[in-house]
Amino acid sequence: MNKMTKNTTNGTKEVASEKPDYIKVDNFSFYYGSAKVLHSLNLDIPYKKVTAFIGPSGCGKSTLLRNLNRMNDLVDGIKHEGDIRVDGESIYDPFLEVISLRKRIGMVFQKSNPFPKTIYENVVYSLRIAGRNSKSELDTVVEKSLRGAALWDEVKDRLHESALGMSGGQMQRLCIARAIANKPEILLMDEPCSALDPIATAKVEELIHELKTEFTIVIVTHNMQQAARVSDRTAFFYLGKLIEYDKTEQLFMSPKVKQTEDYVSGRFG
Amino acid sequence: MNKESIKSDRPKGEVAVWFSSLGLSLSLILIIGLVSMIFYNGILVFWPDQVVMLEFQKGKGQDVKGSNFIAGEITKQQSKIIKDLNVKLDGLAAQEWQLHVGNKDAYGFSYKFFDMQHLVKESYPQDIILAERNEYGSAIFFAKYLQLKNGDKLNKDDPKFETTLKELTQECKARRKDILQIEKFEIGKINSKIEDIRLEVRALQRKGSNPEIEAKIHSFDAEIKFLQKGYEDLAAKSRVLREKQNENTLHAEIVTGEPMILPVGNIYSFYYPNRLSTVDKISIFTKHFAEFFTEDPREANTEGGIFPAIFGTFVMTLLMSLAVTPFGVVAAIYLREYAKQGFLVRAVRVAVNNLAGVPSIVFGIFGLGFFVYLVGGTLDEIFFSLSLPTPTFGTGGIIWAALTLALMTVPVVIVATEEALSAVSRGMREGSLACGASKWQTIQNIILPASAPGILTGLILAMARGAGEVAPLMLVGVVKLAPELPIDGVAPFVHLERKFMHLGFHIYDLGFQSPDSEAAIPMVFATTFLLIMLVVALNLGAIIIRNRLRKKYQASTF
Amino acid sequence: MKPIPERFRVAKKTLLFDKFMNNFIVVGGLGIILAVFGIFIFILAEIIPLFDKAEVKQSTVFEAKLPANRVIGLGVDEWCELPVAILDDASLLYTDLLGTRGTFEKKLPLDASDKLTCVNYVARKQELIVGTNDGRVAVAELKYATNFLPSGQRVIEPDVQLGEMYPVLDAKTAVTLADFGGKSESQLILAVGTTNGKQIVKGVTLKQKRSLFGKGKVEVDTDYDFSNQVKGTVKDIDVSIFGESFMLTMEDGTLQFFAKEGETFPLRQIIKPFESFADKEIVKGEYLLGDATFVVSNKNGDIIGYSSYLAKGAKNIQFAHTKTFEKIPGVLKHFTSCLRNKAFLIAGEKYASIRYGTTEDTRWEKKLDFDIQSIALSGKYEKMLFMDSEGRLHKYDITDHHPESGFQAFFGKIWYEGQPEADYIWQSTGGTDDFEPKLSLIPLIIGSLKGTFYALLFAVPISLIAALYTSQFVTPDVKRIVKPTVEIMASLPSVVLGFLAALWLAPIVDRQVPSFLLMIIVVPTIVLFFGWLWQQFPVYIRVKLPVGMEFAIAIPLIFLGCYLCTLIGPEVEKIFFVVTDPTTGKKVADFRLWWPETMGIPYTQRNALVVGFVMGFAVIPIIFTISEDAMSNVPKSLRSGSLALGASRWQTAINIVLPTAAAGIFSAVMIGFGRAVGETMIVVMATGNTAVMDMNIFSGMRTLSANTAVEIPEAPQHSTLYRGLFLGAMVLFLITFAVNTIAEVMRQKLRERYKTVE
Amino acid sequence: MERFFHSELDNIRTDMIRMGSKSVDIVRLAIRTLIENDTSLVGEVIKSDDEIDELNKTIDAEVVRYFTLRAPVAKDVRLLTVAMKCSRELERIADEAVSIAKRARSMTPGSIKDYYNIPRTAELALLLLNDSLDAFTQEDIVKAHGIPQRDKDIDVLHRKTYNKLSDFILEHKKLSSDAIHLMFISKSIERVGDHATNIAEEVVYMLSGNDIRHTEETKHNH
Repeated sequence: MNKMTKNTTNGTKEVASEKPDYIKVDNFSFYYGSAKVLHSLNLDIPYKKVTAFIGPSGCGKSTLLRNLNRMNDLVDGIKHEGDIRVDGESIYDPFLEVISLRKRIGMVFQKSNPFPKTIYENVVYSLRIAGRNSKSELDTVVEKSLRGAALWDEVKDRLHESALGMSGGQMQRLCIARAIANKPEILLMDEPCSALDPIATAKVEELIHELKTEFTIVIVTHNMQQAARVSDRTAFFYLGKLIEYDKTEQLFMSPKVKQTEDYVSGRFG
Repeated sequence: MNKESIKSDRPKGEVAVWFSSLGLSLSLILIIGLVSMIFYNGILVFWPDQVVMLEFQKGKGQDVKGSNFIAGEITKQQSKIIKDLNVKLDGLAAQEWQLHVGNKDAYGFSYKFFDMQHLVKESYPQDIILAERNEYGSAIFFAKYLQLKNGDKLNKDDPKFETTLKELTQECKARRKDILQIEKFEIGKINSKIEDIRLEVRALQRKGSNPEIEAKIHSFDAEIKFLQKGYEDLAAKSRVLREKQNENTLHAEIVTGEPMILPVGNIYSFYYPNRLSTVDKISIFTKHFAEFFTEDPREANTEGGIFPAIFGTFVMTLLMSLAVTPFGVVAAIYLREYAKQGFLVRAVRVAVNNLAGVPSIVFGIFGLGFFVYLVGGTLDEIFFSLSLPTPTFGTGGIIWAALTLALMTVPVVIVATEEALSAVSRGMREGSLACGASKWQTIQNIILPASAPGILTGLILAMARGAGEVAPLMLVGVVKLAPELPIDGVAPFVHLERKFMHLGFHIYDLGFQSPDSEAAIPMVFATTFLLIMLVVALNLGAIIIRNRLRKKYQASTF
Repeated sequence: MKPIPERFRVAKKTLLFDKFMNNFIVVGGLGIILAVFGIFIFILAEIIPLFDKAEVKQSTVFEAKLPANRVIGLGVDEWCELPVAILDDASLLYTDLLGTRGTFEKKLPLDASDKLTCVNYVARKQELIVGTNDGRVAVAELKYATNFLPSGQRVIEPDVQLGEMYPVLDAKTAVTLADFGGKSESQLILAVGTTNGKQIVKGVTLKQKRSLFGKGKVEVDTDYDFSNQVKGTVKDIDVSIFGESFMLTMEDGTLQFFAKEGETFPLRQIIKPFESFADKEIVKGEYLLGDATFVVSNKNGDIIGYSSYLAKGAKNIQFAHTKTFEKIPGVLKHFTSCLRNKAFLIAGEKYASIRYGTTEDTRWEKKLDFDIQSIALSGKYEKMLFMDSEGRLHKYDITDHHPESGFQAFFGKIWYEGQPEADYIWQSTGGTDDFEPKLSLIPLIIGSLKGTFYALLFAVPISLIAALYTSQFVTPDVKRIVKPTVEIMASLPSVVLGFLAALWLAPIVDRQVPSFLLMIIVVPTIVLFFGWLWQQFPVYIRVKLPVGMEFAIAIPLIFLGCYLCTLIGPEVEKIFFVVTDPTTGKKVADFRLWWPETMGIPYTQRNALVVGFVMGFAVIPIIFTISEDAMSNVPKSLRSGSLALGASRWQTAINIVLPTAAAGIFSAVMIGFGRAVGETMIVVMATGNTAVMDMNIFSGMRTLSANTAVEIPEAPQHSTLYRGLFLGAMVLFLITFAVNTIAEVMRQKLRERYKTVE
Repeated sequence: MERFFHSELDNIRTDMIRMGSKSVDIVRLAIRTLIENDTSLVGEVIKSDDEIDELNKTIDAEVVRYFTLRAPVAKDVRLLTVAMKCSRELERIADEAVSIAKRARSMTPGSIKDYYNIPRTAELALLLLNDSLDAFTQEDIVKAHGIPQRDKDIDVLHRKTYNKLSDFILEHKKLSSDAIHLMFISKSIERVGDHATNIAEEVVYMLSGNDIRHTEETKHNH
């Protein structure tokens, strides 16, 4: 691990973000059919920081995350109010192509979902569908992404084998490599470690820690320790409402709201 | 412990378990027995049997044409069912044998049961010959001499007799091919040209009558005359060839003592059934087998091969698959990926599922009414009005058969495809979308490849069902004897409007419509054997793919 | 807006293609699904016309200025272009409805000396029978000749041929009523006159002599005097079209039926049609096409029909009241039967109606706004003509493609002509033009259900116990082989099974019916006995048989049982099934003869037993697979729970697994039912395809599906039969669809149930 | 596997070492104030004490933060608890040093020539403290184990000094207040030894997980 990151990690010496409101969730409400699942959320997510969403199941944290790249568009009967802006542009802009938005905002899912293709093809998928087929470009991207996902050394000799033969942690990191292949600006992670063993989890967390030098990362997690470990900001959701949003340290050491305190100290429910 | 409790130690209902095992055993016996029976009988058809000669007591009701001798291949040996209370028989006397006696022209039948009660002698003469003929099925006889066209006689004991006969039959075989070439293809070509001109003339006539048109019509006269001349030339040529076929004759005697004169051109092949070694038998068996696959049927389908039926089945199934795959897949993609999942889609899904259980005959009658009469009739009116009232598409044809079966099997493909699509995990879809793929790119690059084996399974099952189905085909274009194949060398090469032959219908037709059903049975068994092999192979393929698939899915989930 | 970096841009091509594919799939998918359900719509569209009534439109009114009060009858040509009005002096007034010929007269070439006392026009036969005052009768055929002008235009010309005058009554008696019927070999002229206040009924038969040069001369064969046989006063006479019988309508309201027997015409039957009605007088009576049904009406407008039939065991045909038609308002004045089917046109003062004989259906009725003086129905059943009191001709177009159909025709019990009783009968085609199609679908439905019943009778027990055994007692290794093997059964084409059933199994079963019946009892008994015996062995022997391998032992046991049965069968037959062979008179042991003799129902070689067995064979794998799945999917926890409480594996299977999987088993049986009901080839091949209404296991049947396959090639497009077969297909469609839907719903319920248990 | 936040533990350790060396310095400075009678050093001592207090707070905060965010276990927990406790000990040592320096400043210069065993005690105590901190830094469990025994020597010397100073007070009543100062200084030095011993015991705990406090082996004989 290089020394540079070591120094920046010290939470107490946090470097202020260039853009503290890079992603701006502005009075955002969301409905599944008639059920309101998000209630007027306001939230600023800083640039090149890790922001964690925590909260009990069904609190809306995943819903919010999946709204950031409009993954929820797939679901029937959805409706939203308010706005979400990324770098000042609304993601609901009717002139904005959602595909373009998703290219800009990569996503990693709870369950690793490598395609039943080779490792190589998995990584270059987003380039292929964009019609970028130059071999040399793809090769570069593969190496870069896999290195970025700390997977290069493990798989460089079997790039053309099926991705389904990898271990769970490797698969998840492959998914991360796939997500960063097109160099998105934002990386969404929906409980990326919930299906992984501790070692794999640790590896992914390390990766997140490194990736934040390049990407703005939003992570949903059930694991509070994880949120505490990897994030700079933490937002606590409960029943579709944002209860508290603060610097991670602040939120964990001395939360301002009792619900948060109860939740982080395990006295919840 | 007392005795009671020991007794009750035995688990309750074990006898019932034995009883329930009956169902499985019976099912297994039925399926395995049936398949092996068909296999045995189907293979046996090609095996050259010995020819037995039987002598009966005279005047006991076994005489054929006044003779108490008969010869033939034994096809069945069974004990008689004696209904009369006073008769008791045993041993050979209690049996009756069915013989394939051949010589249908002489006897009037080719299969007959003989009561063995009055048997005097059973023998296997070495000299007896079995010849497969062009007409009247095979002949079983003792040769006497060969009358050659130069007037020479070749006695049966002459060492050159067998080889000469063989050479001559070979010669005739080649000539037969020439005749076929002339009569079927060359004359056919001329006929189709004449037909074209006739249609053109009719088109002109329909325009009305003015001198210009009259002149045009007359201009065709010369052409027609030329063509007719060509026709006559060819006909004369084939007549000469046909005459040549009968130049040499084989003089023989059948077991009843009646003389028989066989033009060599009538003999397909011959052999001495009682002189055959095992190697000979195998070679004859192989020859029969190959003929079965490659030759056209003869003698109202009871002899020869079933090539047109194999080919028809193949082409029909292929066309059906071509139609059913895109339709089924598109419908399934719509249902699974596009339609709003709600009560309606659920209902549609149930309905589609149930459609797979709707009897095939319903699809058949629909195909007849819709495809043949409505669509075909309309096509005829628009494009082929000249040849009306002779229908072109407005009658059963391979395209309508394929489409009807496609409609019938489309639920199978839809259900299988939907299942395969739904087996592709949501994560895979989202993963692709999150990479910035469009919906179609996701379907094309991720979902379809992942569900391809499932779709393939469905398609194979559909093909198996389509290949084995007969009832709807009977309404929409299958025939017992199609003069022309649906694909041939005459432009436009693929003739979708043509009627065709089909293995399944061949079975039905041979078994039920042929004038001599006993003579047809061997052929039916052979055809059945082939059809079953085809269908079972397809199904096994589907099962294997399905199992592979299951394993693969299991491996990828953790 | 900030420019989007290159790598985030989406190619226009991608977007366009995506949009295209999305639309394509939505449109295509919807289209395909709609098309698939279009089958239903199409079939429905084909059958709806069956239930249409006749559509009648007035086309023209022609000022023919006919002498209405002198017209005794109206005749028409096939196309209703040149109707003829027959006047009371036998002169014919033709009216050209299309051309320019207007009304012109044509006289019969009669001698001037002939004084006509009777002019009778019989539309049904297109014959004009005239009688003279000196007791002679002549027959004129009012035919039409169709010529084509060079331009291709059709011109109808009258073609009237007057036959010879035959003396029927004596020379002093004037003919008051006369009729004629028959063809070359047997022809009958019947005439009625009055001498000295006594009514005389006489007839002559004519015979066409054969000669070497075609048809010979027609000569009088025999004279008959019926005067003494006739009871009462004759009001009207109708000689049947074949000349072999005639019907007298009497003043006293009876019908008297005479029919030829050898050389005589004895009185066969006196019918009192309106005996139980308020008015007993017959005002009109006439035959329908085919002359097997005689329709009469009384003053109250009641209309009933009598049909002839041959009672069982009787030698002579007789008439019975078979039809009752809807009453008309007022008195029936005019009656004309159709020349094409059993329809007839009736008219009162202003009221006119078309009825259909077979189904008693009123195809059309209307109160017209003129007085009807005469009526005619064109030969093609396309036009009809009314003459009003002003001598005008009113022409109507009839559109009635399927007069013989209707709900009653397909599902009702109908007393058809020639049948001894009302019945459900399917007989779509006959040898003659006047054949009455019998289109009841009921025997076909019964046939379908019969086949299905026997198939399920065989398949359900076997497949269910096989499924129970496979799912509960067999080891997974064995199951992996056994299950696909049984599933392969499902893929055997039905044509193969049909062929085996008909040409292989049926003869075998036929030879040894008792043996096969015995197997049903003997085989299970042997297996059960062995099972019981096995239980008596000590444990250390019993454990030698691996669990779930009972079926392997049962296989030889089954063979043993079958072999035993073939040995015992003939002996059993000799003891129990002995009858006298009717052909030889000897006592023989033959079940095939015994069954019809004892039970009174027929035995055929290709019977429900064989079909049931083979169709069962086709159904077994379906029921097996689905019910096996249902039983295997019973949550493990339930089974383990039961086993842990000390229940044996059988008790667990019966008490836990079966009830839990009941819905799945039910659905399996339903799907099996659906398959069997629609099975075509097996039935076509392995049954005699005779439509029957019984459940006799030793006779064949005709099912809806087989019927469709067999008859549709013979059915002209859009004919009643064609549409009737579509109706049959629709019934089949609905049955299977309903059954499958029930099954599917049950299956889904089961799935939910398992979910809650887990 | 080394995690990115493990470096935060190193920070704490470094802070501890820094604090330790500062404590050694402050004690030495205080003793020098006494021995060299250089009251000018008192100010320096007090300033150093403030720094040590600050370090104490920092370490506490860091430890708490680490506990909250990093969910430490095992060795890390021991390090953190030990760091927290030891920083407290060091802070006390610094307090003792301040007390020594202040008492030295209050004494009349030259009134009592003989400081008896105090220099020696101070030397031993400083040595002890140094070794304890070395044991922490070098993770030397053997060294740490030896320290409680050595503390007993300091105690003995202190008692001797104490007795002598008692006698001295009886003899020189005028100088009694200076003598009492000396007595307290000696006591403070002895306390430094005790704190150093405590640190050593914590180091043993940190390295081995065994708590050797209040066992026969380490029982202080007072």
